[in-house]
Amino acid sequence: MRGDRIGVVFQDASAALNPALAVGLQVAEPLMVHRRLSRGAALERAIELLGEVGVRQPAEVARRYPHQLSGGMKQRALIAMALSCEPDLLLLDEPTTALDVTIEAQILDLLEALRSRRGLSMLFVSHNLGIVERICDDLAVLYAGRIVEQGPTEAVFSQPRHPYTKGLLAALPRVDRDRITRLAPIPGGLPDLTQPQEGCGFRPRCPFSVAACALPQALVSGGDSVLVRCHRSAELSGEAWPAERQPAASRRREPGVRIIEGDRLAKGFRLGGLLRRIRFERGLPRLGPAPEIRAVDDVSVRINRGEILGIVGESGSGKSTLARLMLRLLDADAGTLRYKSMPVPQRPGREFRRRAQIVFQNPESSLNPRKRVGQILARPLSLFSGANQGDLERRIVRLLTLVRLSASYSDRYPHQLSGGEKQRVSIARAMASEPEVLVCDEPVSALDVSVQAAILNLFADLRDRLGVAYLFISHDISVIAHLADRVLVMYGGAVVEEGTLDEVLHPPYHPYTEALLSAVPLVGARERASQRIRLPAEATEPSKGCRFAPRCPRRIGGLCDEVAPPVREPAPDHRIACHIPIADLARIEPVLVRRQS
Amino acid sequence: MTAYTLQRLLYVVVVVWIMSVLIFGITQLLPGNVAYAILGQYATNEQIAELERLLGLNDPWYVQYWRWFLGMLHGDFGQSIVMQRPVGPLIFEAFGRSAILAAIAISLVAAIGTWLGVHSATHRGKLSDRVLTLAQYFFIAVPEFFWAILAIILFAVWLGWLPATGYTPIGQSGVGRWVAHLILPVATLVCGLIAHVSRLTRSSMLETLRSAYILTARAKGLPHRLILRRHALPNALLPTITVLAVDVGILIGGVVVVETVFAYPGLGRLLIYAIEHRDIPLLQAGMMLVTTVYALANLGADLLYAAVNPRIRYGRSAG
Amino acid sequence: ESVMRIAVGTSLSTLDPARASTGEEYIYDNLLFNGLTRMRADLSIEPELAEKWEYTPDLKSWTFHLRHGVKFHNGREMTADDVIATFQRILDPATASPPRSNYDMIDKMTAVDPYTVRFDLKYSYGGFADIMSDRQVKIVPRDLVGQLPTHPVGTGPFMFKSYTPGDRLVLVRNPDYWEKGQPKLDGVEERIIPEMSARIAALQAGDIDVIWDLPPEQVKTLAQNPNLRVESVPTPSWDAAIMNDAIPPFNDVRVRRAFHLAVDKRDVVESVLFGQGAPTLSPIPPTHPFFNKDIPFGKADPAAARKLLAEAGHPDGIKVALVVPGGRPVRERLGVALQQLARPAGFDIEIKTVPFSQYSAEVSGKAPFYIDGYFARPTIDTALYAFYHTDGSWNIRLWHFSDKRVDEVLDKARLTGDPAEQKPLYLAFQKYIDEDDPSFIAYAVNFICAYRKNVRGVETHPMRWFDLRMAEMTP
Amino acid sequence: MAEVPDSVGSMPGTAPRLARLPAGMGLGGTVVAVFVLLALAGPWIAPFPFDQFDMHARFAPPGGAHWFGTDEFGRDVLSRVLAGAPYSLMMGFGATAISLVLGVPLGLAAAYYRGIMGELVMRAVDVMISIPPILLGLLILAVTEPSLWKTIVAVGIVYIPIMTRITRSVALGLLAEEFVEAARARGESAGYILFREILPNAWPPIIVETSLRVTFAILLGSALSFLGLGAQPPLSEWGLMIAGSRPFIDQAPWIGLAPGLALCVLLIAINLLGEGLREFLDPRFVERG
Ligand SMILES: Nc1ncnc2c1ncn2[C@@H]1O[C@H](COP(=O)(O)OP(=O)(O)OP(=O)(O)O)[C@@H](O)[C@H]1O
Ligand SMILES: Nc1ncnc2c1ncn2[C@@H]1O[C@H](COP(=O)(O)OP(=O)(O)OP(=O)(O)O)[C@@H](O)[C@H]1O
Ligand SMILES: [Mg+2]
Ligand SMILES: [Mg+2]
Repeated sequence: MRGDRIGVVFQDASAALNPALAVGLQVAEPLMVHRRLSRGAALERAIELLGEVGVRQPAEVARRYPHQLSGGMKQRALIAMALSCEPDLLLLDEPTTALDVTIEAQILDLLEALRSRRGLSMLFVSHNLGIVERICDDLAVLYAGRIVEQGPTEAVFSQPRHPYTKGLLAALPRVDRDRITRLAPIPGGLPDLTQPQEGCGFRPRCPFSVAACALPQALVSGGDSVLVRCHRSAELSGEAWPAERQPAASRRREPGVRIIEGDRLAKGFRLGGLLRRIRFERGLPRLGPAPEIRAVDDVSVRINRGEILGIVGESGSGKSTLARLMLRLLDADAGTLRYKSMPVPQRPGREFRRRAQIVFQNPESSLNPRKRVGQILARPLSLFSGANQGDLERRIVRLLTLVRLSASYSDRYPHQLSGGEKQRVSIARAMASEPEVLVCDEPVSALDVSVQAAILNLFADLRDRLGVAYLFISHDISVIAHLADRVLVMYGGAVVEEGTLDEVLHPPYHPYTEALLSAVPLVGARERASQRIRLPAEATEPSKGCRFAPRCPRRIGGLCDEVAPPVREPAPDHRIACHIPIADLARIEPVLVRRQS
Repeated sequence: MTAYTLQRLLYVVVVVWIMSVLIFGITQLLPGNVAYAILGQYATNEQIAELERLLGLNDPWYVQYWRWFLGMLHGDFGQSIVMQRPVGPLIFEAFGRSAILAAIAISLVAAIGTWLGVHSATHRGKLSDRVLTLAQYFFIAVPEFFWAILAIILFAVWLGWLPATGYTPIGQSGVGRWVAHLILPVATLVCGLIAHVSRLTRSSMLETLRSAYILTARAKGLPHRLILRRHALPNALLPTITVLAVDVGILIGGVVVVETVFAYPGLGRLLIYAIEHRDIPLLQAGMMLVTTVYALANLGADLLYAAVNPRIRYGRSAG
Repeated sequence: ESVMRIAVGTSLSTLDPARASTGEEYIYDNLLFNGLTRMRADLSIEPELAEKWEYTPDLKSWTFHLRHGVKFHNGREMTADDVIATFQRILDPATASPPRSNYDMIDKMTAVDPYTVRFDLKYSYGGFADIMSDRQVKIVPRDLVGQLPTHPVGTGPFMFKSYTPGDRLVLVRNPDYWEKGQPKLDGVEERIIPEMSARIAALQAGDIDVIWDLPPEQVKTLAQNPNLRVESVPTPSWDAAIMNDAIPPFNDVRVRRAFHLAVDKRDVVESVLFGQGAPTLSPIPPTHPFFNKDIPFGKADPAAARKLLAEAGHPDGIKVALVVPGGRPVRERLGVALQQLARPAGFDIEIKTVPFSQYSAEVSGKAPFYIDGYFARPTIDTALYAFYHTDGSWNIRLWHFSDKRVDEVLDKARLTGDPAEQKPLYLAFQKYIDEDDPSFIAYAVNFICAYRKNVRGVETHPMRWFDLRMAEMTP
Repeated sequence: MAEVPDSVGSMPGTAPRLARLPAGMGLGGTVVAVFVLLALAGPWIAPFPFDQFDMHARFAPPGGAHWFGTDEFGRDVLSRVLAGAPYSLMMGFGATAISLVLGVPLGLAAAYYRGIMGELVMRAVDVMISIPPILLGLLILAVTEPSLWKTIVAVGIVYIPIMTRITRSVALGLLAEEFVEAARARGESAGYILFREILPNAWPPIIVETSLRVTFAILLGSALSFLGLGAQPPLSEWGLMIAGSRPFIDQAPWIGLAPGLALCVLLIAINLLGEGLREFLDPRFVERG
């Protein structure tokens, strides 16, 4: 039955494909085993299948090896493999988590098409509520190994019945709603699954819990064909998840005080060493030019005190490189960096190192696993302010309090912390030197929604209370929309659009911004489907003109390929680099439909 | 692939060249005066000085290096100081015999070692795995000279099945005797190596079996044997290939003990002779040969690696 | 095909007899070449390439008459010119022939006719015909000297076929050998088997026929094997703990005497040689008629030794380093045994092993205290003069000993060829040596070979080579 | 070494690590510990001085006063094996320590300075690795007269390149981690980053390699002794004892068998310990179904 009637698509396509075998063979294998096709016939069918899942030049791709395919192609190949024996059921375990938003959107389209064309059933596992809302008919919410709520997606989303579901939705930053200042995180963490659980597993974290929650809970009907595992679901039906009690600090804004400024920064990466540059022409070795990637090309960044500058862009667009350039963690090829109007030298001094800090994406790798939290925090403290022992301990506690961790965490090792806690520690570490600029490189993308909410709140607090300025990188538009004052949209190492949050989220915008916004699966944006914009797979030939031209759905002709686009300013400090006149861009229908919450 | 091969080949050339500098340097460090070694303990100082001048030993080291290096390029490896015969034939004959031993041994190690490793991995925790593990530890732990002597006493003296020592060329007294002479040295050599390789294969196989693509292959409903053969093995063998390449180098020049006990006239013993007798030209040429073979074995491993693992052709840096 | 396979331990470094310096090379020399004279197993001299010889009464001019019709392996006849060329090579320092100094006395060589050579000596020398039998002075073809290292040609009973260093040296029967009907074997192989246990195994398994130089510890076990024959013969070869008499601590004769008192040489022979040898005073072996039987070997007397040491200024004993040749088990054992046996007398000996191959370059004549040994030499004079005469070539390297009385008797003894006259002189020599103890000559060691039973017609030769002209292998 | 967290229960995925200590590791560790103890206590518990001759009891078979028999000089084999233990242990651990002390910093530096300097180091390492260990050892020993400590140093030097290579590959991975970048954002020096941030994390694979190296070092050391370049008599280093016992393998096999067995047991124990350590320290070996 396995592989025959049921197809499986795993989370990480690059790990799920065998690196040593050609893709075509891997797709063909189930056919050879279950359908007893000959190798040739199976390969032919595999090519058809690859075509069917939207792979261009399937015959060519079938001969390639996994490492030669992009993430989206790999995921398609994996789906083709799962489909090969025409199964009745497709199991999908986070099939898009490892992918970029634009690629993710393509895969979701494909799955939808397959469903309607083949009448497939799918079991779709995901933690991305936007995707779930978009693609699923029915939904089951799991908590600590048990289904806590189950029913039609619409019904669950419009009226969550289980407290956990309520919490999840409340913690979600949403573009489609008016900006709320604070998100509502779910406190605490998963229970210890090694202990048998009697009653409701969510009890310790539930704001509505009562004594009876400790009794075993049954899955009961909650109306609208929704099943819910909560004895209080009925009485709580009107009850919303409580907002954080702590009031948002009043925001300190000092507009116009520029804290850090990068001017026309550029960075290219040479690929490979000397040996890799050797090419053979008619058997003779030649030293070719080093192939170079222009990771950041002529980008200017200005951040004011107390301002959050958001940077969005697809994977590989140069966001991280820009972040490192802003901190002089990489040497720029060109451009200048000024901190408080003073140029920052190649080897920055203590003051810059102290006042400009960074928080990374991955909480697992950003803390040294061999050091206790206390040690991790003590280092910047003693390095920059030479605090004595007693002083040090006090200040560590203060830092921990700042990120809402208790003093006892000081003795823990990173592996004893949850992802959110780790991320808080690395924020505390960055805060230890009292920075004025904090660069955050995807600081929340590895976290689940409730932890993410807590961290986002923390960032907002720090900004408001201490006037910290942020360079905030994320590929999640909702997060940016929640937090940022201004947004920079990057494509292919360059800025295609820049402006305030509202300006960027609404027309006129750059066609790439439009595509990005329309690709983001957003909770409560189901009806958007009709206008979804899909970008073709990455271009092979770089364009001499606009970088985005080869993939641009609104390309206006040869001009785009030949001439670098002009930078237009529809409003002061709102810049769009595009050949299309602003007036035309302004006429584009907005992709985000705001609902009143 | 051709470009990749040529690149790697170029790399080998560079490495071999660096080796030549290093080897020349190392051998220059050896104490003992070459002229003294030639003339013996009765030579007068004048004679030694005269010979040093004739041999060009007073030239700066880079001149000497260059002379030596050019000579090697022309196939002239110099004259053995002690044996007073050309180094070239000496080295290459010994190398030929070592190569036979190494080729047989490495084939056996590759075949048996990987087979046992895969077996252990797929039978993890079962009796056969435990027995194999114990045997592997044992064979890694017992020094080979111990085996060698034991094997001679058992098979040559008590049982009389095999010749105790020595070597016969294949043409001279037939294939049978040629094989008979090789059995004991090969057996002694491969015991430890097989144990090592099979442990390595076992652990990399276990790791591969845990990977996501094996899970995918299972989900596809492929039969167990096919999963092992087509999906797991090629990936699991990658670390093994690297280790086998190192073993080739060791087998060519580093099996001194086995060569000594079995009186097998291989390169290792010749090199020991050269070290002991301070026969610098012999030593230099021999070490060049050994390191070149090692570099080539590594090249072979790299190419095999690339053939098995298409990532390598693009993904890996020169280190 | 009767081919005798002789197992030896190390590769031959040179095929040039003039440069030979190891037992493995001597075996080969004696099979491929001839000397003017030949030494028999009883150490007496008989004619070889020289049919007969005569000397002037002053022992200064020696004339050798060569055998007619002796051909080199390439067919050319050996003549007086070859003999002269051979000795010119030996005397040329560039040849680096080890015994060159033994032939220093040659003043002039003349080819009287193609079959007669006359040697004129610088001083009288009675043992000149004897030293013509030595291992390096083999007659080589004057025109083919250049190919000696790779394809040697001689006049001997066997001819060179091939040599693979590390493996074997193959010799084949010389069909035109000048001693008619000899040799009987079709060939001889020297098999190089470095590992002694492998050599023994190979002999037991019948892969080889002879083990040359069997270690003494093996005699007992191998002698019990019905297929084998073990022969152990006394030889004039000796091992010693060599002391440098010129530098501390052994420049003090009391320290040297203390060491002799501390160690009972009979214990040394037993522990080191398993009885396969005999204590001796000097390089004159106990089996030799000149050996001085009147000088007793005393029991170890640690108390007396301590007292002497204290007198010499070492009341708390003395700490010395003893260098021992690595890879020579017997001599290594000698080092360990001396270390242990001399300890009660206050000698704290630290052993340092140096590979034997590095010995001549790094130890011999350099270390103040080390184990070494010397092969038998063709005459008592060559065995003693170089070692004990004040100007002796070995003396000035090894122990820097000088005693007028000794010089006198040694000089006197070489002026006569008559044993009757020599004997009292050498007996006196041993007496003087015993008083001065220039060095610790531990023992004269037996030479032991093991043969498979079917090997016939070989005498185990005290000079550690083989005379295989009459050897046969019965099936 | 891995600290065992004090309060681990609450965190999923950090189940007490001690609980899954591989069984072999305990056994291996115990045996190694026993050997170390015996090596330390040797002089007190040995029934005879290790170098004492007894010409009347040569080649005495095991039993009676001499549990493991006597050798060619009538020396007590048990006492000699005991006296030899420190040398074999020193050979294994001393040589490995040398290769650690020199190889690890070199590997760290080669990973950090990836330019021409790192490249040079790694090419030199390639060359060194391409010389068979025993040849390299002999070559190093040929420069001086042999003694035990020189052999230890030589074996240590032989294994430096391997340590360098392993450290470098581990460090290369770690240098890409974000906590390193965080350190650079603080303006930390190369020394601090390498020794305070990288090294503590690089230990597990290095420790695992170290345990393997100990085995190979002891074997190489005994092979060098076999070739006459190791410990000096009358020391009873096991390799030397085995080598010296060869002539008597017929008449008195126990002379070689006793140190041979001791060596074998020690090496198996070290291997068990090493492989156990690997499973214990290497997160990839955590069971996942
Ligand atoms: N050290 C490097 N060497 C070579 N190329 C690099 C290096 N760092 C980044 N690049 C390349 O530069 C480009 C921009 O990379 P960068 O990491 O800045 O992208 P990003 O926008 O942060 O992507 P992501 O969202 O995946 O983090 C990519 O094509 C990347 O492959
Ligand atoms: N093989 C295993 N051995 C031990 N524990 C496991 C194993 N697989 C999963 N778990 C544990 O079971 C729990 C549920 O795991 P599961 O992988 O189903 O989570 P998930 O909901 O898919 O999470 P994610 O969103 O991170 O993929 C986790 O606590 C996990 O640590
Ligand atoms: Mg999962
Ligand atoms: Mg990034």
